[in-house]
Amino acid sequence: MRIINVIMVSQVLQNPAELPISARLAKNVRRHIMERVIEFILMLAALSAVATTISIVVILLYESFSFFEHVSLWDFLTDTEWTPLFENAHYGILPLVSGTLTTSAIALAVAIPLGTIGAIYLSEFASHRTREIIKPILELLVGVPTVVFGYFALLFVTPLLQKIFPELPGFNMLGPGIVMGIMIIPYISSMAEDAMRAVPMSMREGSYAMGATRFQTALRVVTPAAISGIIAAYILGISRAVGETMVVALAAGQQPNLTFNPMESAATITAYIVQVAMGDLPHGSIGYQSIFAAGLVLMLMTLTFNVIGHITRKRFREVY
Amino acid sequence: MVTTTSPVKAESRNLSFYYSSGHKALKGITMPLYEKRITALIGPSGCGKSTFLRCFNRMHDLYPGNKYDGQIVMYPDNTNILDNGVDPIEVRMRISMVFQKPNPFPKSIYENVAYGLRVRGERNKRVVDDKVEEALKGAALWDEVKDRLHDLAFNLSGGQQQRLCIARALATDPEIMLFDEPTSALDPIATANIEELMSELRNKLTILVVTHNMQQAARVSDYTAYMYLGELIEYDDTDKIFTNPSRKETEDYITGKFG
Amino acid sequence: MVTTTSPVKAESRNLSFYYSSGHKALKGITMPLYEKRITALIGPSGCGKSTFLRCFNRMHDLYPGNKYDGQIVMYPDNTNILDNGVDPIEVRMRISMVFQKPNPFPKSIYENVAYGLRVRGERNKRVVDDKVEEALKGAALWDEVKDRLHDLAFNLSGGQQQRLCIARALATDPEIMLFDEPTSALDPIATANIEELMSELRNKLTILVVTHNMQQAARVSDYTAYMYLGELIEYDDTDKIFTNPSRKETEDYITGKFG
Amino acid sequence: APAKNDIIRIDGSSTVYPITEAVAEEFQKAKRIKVTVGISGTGGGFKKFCRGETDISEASRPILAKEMEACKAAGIEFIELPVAYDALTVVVNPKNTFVKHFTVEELKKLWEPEAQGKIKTWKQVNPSWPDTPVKLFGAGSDSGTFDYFTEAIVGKAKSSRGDFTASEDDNVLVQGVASDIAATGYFGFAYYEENSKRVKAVPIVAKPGAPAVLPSRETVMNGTYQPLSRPLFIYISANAAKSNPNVKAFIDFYLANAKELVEEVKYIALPEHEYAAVMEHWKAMKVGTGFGGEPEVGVKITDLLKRIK
Amino acid sequence: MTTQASVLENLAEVRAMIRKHKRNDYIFSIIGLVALMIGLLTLLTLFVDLVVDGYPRFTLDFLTSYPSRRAASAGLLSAWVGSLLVMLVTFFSAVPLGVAAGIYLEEYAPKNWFSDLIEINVTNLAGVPSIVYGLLALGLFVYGLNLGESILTAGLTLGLLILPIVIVTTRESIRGIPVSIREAAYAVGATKWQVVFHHVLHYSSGGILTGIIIGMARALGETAPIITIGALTFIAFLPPSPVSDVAPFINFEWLQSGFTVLPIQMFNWLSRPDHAFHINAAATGALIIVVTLLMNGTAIWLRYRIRKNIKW
Ligand SMILES: Nc1ncnc2c1ncn2[C@@H]1O[C@H](COP(=O)(O)OP(=O)(O)OP(=O)(O)O)[C@@H](O)[C@H]1O
Ligand SMILES: Nc1ncnc2c1ncn2[C@@H]1O[C@H](COP(=O)(O)OP(=O)(O)OP(=O)(O)O)[C@@H](O)[C@H]1O
Ligand SMILES: [Mg+2]
Ligand SMILES: [Mg+2]
Ligand SMILES: O=P([O-])([O-])[O-]
Repeated sequence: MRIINVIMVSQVLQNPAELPISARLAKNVRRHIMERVIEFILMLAALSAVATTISIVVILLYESFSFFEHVSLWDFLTDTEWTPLFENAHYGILPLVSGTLTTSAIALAVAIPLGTIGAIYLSEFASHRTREIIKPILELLVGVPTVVFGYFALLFVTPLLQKIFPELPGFNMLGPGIVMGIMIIPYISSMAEDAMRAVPMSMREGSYAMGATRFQTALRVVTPAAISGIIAAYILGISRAVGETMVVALAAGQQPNLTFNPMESAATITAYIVQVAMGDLPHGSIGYQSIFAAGLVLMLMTLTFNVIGHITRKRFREVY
Repeated sequence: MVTTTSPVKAESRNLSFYYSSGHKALKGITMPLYEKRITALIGPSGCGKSTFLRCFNRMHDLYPGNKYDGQIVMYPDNTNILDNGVDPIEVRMRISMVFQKPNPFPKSIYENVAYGLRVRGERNKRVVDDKVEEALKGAALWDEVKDRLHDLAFNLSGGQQQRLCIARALATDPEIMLFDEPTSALDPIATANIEELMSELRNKLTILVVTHNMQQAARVSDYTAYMYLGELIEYDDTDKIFTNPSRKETEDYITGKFG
Repeated sequence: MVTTTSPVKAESRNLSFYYSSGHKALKGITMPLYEKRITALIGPSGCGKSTFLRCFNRMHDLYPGNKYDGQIVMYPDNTNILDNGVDPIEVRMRISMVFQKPNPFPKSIYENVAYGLRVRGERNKRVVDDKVEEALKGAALWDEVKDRLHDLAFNLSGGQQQRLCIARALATDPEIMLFDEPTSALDPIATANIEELMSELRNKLTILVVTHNMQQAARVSDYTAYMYLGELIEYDDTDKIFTNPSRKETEDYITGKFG
Repeated sequence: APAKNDIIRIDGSSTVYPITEAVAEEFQKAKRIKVTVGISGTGGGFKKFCRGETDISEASRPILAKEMEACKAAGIEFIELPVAYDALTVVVNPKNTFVKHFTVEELKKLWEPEAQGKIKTWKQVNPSWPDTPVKLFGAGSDSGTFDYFTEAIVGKAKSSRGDFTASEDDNVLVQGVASDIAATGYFGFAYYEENSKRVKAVPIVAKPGAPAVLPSRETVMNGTYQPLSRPLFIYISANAAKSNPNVKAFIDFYLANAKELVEEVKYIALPEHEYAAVMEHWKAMKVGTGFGGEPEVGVKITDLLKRIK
Repeated sequence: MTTQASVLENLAEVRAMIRKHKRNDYIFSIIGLVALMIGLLTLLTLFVDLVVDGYPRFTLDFLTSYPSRRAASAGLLSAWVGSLLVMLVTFFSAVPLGVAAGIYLEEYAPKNWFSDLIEINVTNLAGVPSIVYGLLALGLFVYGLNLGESILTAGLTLGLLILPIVIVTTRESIRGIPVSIREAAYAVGATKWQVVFHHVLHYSSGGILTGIIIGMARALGETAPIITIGALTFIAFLPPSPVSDVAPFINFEWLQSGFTVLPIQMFNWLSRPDHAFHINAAATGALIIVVTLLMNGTAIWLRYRIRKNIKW
């Protein structure tokens, strides 16, 4: 029965006009199957995203699991030294976390004010033309490879800073922090600007009608109204800073150092991973596993920030 | 306008329709479409005219969760086109549709008209050329575009675009053609053109048209159905509906007391 | 309703207005606003009522490319507020506005009302407290909100929000207050409240109100202007306009033959 | 990945890298045989070598017992060839005026594992030095330099404090010391020579009472720069050497041009007669190491070669 | 009763205040412009710095010679060929996958937990730091699948890295196509796949292309994940050619070849003690910037044009 159907169908495809009309209406099995197959293939492609996430999680967890067979979680979280590759091995992630947080904090100290001011300028002050010119240029900045920024931090910014602070060592967190900050200004300003532009015009008109200036309107009405969107921009900015690798690996020094002093050198989680990866750690050694444990911590940190950021942004979108 | 009686081309039988939201937008509608006649659907906004029209080419199948109940039977082959065994794609090849806003593809004029043939796998350039010309002539557009068949369709005026959409629908020799407020986005002159075109098409095929404009219904249609809240209140010869409706509701609507 | 004559508070003189698109939305309007009187603007949608109203606080300056032609003179100081030398901010401090849809700021009730004072640099908490209370009383909202001044303004009902916007506009002692269809987004009870409030405000300041609702114009205003296609067709005492308009167009509009 | 015959795969010491790179470059010009050279550090290189992933491993210290076991387990025999000398150079920032020389004792105090987290100022190392912080830059734990330095100074390979800036990339170390007044560090002589304006080499006192000696061509050759003089090696998979004519051709080329190229890249070449001995050793394809599986300090190459039978 | 005098007095006060407030406006707009310019100036400084340093190496030789121990004769040949080949793999892995996934999510996926799951996944992947992709590559491709430190591994890694970018831009440009166009196509009897292939994909191709270009530019500049899988070698030859003169004319041996790429070569030269190599590094940096900026610029320009041309 089914076979007959298929044959009939292929005839349909060849010569629709010659068939009785009611036969034409019958389900075209071959076409139907083709459509299903295509849908299935497309679904597999979409699943590749899930597969990637799963692979990342599985690999990080798997190697970290072996790592934590040697190292107690308590030591990992409380020890203040990170020297996994040396005689006197310590496995305290805190120095890497402190390096990560400090460089990120410096980056944000640069990017948040400048990014916010830039966003306010773009959304409330700039003319349409200016905006059309500046925004694409900012987008270009996002495209510059980070390794280039890394050398810029090391060979340009730090020497410049040393003119101001002669005590500053060649590897420090300040220089790369600042460069990273400049790198993420465009992210923050463009996302914060989107949030501000989503504030309805009626809100602005209400303020202007009261005799407010642009600055007053921007600061007292638009910014508060867009605040959750702006905060989401900050949070996603943090996540970027935390995950940035080459700039800190090149310019912050590579010594895990439990300090929050920006004038000192330190290693971040990301810097540790590349530094170790540059040598060759045998598969299965504790050093090899340690980069996955560090990667897991990094992943958890950025994931937290990303999730919070997306939730804030979503909530903010629902308001208007 | 109805001169002689004509066979029934299609018929909805106790047709109900539920949107995926659960909203019952059609409530047991039974209504014929006579062959080579124009049937108009009128009624206040939201009464279900478009919903009804779109059942005829199973457009609702595109959105998951929608549900038909009842039948639409096509003649002469007596097929219930809402049947699960019937392929909606085949239905759409027999029953074509023109939309409220002209929606040409961002392709050339030629490719727009040829699209239905391409979908059917027609490769023969001669056949396609002929069909395109025939359809454009049928849509009274040939003279205006014959020298620029490979221009982008977007460059046409609104009225021309709508006629192009009619040509696109015509090119596959449909048995029935559905129009959903085909002139509501057009200016009066373009509207008159389309109305004239519809009258001409009546010689070739069966037409079901939704319109907001009662004058239009009166002008072009042979039969008129008045719907309200998903129900068919009255169906009759157009002349009768507009001069002497049997139902009070219809009269109220026709005379503008309501709607 | 007009009891005694009163001095002119402001006057548009041969005022035309062009949107940046080039569209001429106002065509040479000359019209007075009498002090402590309510003037209503009526006319079909798109006739330029809002455009005219928004000239009075130079709202159009916010969008580049708009152009005024003619004058709006304020008394007693005889300033042409459309003059290039006059800062629009200064104009807005003297003439406040209430919008069609309530648009409170995402701040507390208190801060919404205090906004105008803050913008003026007022820091003294006592002064601000007093003004806020006075304005909320003036807007007949005090009793409803006095226990929750620091709640977010969004938590108020639509009608309360609109009265809050009125309080916000009142707090800075404006000389003229503009209302652009202030009740069109509100239910009948809230509308009645606002209308009553406007009648009370008449004792303190000059009001110009745009309304779609002719009954409202008849109820609240002393003078009514009928506009059509950017022109002022007729301006007169409200009673006269609604009982015995001198122009045929006005009568057609008032009686609903048109619009 | 399966090693392919048409490509000669080399990996290992960053110290030896410049020499091998120079040889590989010239060799490819002469012979059109493909060569890749990686930098994984001596230890990293041996790990790959003993997994059979490379044909030749560069090393700035002799192969360790552990690595020999790994090679043995994988059935890999090797030929050990010294190719140059190096002087591990201890440097400080040029602005540092108080360090005139380091004794081995002082270096040990500064670098031994016990110093970790404790020795933080110069004064703690030598009471006559100021009470200012000291910053350390040294080779990464995968590098032969690290192994050799710890062996020579602390007395046990790989035994070091861990709280210093450790990098396989010597330029990081140069950069670190050059830009930090508080810094001291160590790396190969060539890196010092290239950067002698940015960092200052410190003379080393080998034994109490011995003179302070600066690293240089002469002091290495005459054996006075102790204990930080060391030979540099390449290790060739015996299997590859026998079965792969390309590898054989490459090593022939290497040894024939070693002297010239070593000097060009600012390393210290072996004396003629030592190269001759090495060549002979290679011709004989003698497998095994002249060391007991641990870095040995201050051996003469000719003695070394004789140890392998 | 407002008298003229009181009004005027009041006005004078108000005017003074307004002047003060407007000064703030003015000051802020300058600060705002400066804040935005800082990024731009940085980029400019950086670029000028690289150009000035790298200037002596802006020669054709630089592009046609292999790396060398002599800085002055060292070149980028193996690096740019490596980059090109890696990008080829990246392109062929990320683009079909990403576009297909985007189409599935926009056109096919039912609105349920399953599509939500994929959706959340894609947004999160976009935020995963690139170094984590490096770890994924190390664990999965290098050791898990035993692909080694090859062009294939690097290309696949970068492919996964830019997958979210491709998916997101594909979805965005598909979303811009109005329902009416789809309905028009269905109404003449097109199947779902025909609608997707003839219309959706066709009309969104410009937007998708911008996403692809931006993604590829990102991949070109990525360094960290490639270091993680262990590039950084002296390579003075080219991988086997993908096309050959004997049948079957295409071979895939190059996929397994070792490689170096532009950012890695730059990194390598900068870790040389000899300053002459830093000049090479600067020249490489300038080249990378020019190429990535050109790519990004093209994408932005393309998007601008699409926005301008297509008005549904
Ligand atoms: N996708 C949908 N989901 C749920 N309900 C819908 C949907 N589309 C339409 N409806 C509802 O179904 C009813 C009929 O809608 P329909 O569009 O058929 O009305 P109509 O008569 O064509 O109106 P109009 O003249 O405004 O086009 C309305 O109440 C409408 O709100
Ligand atoms: N921003 C603008 N740019 C160009 N034209 C505009 C703009 N805003 C309004 N117009 C046009 O100006 C004319 C007057 O508009 P206006 O909003 O003043 O009308 P209105 O009488 O207030 O109408 P309604 O009662 O609908 O609010 C209309 O034709 C309108 O289309
Ligand atoms: Mg409809
Ligand atoms: Mg209006
Ligand atoms: O890189 P090394 O020579 O120190 O092993």
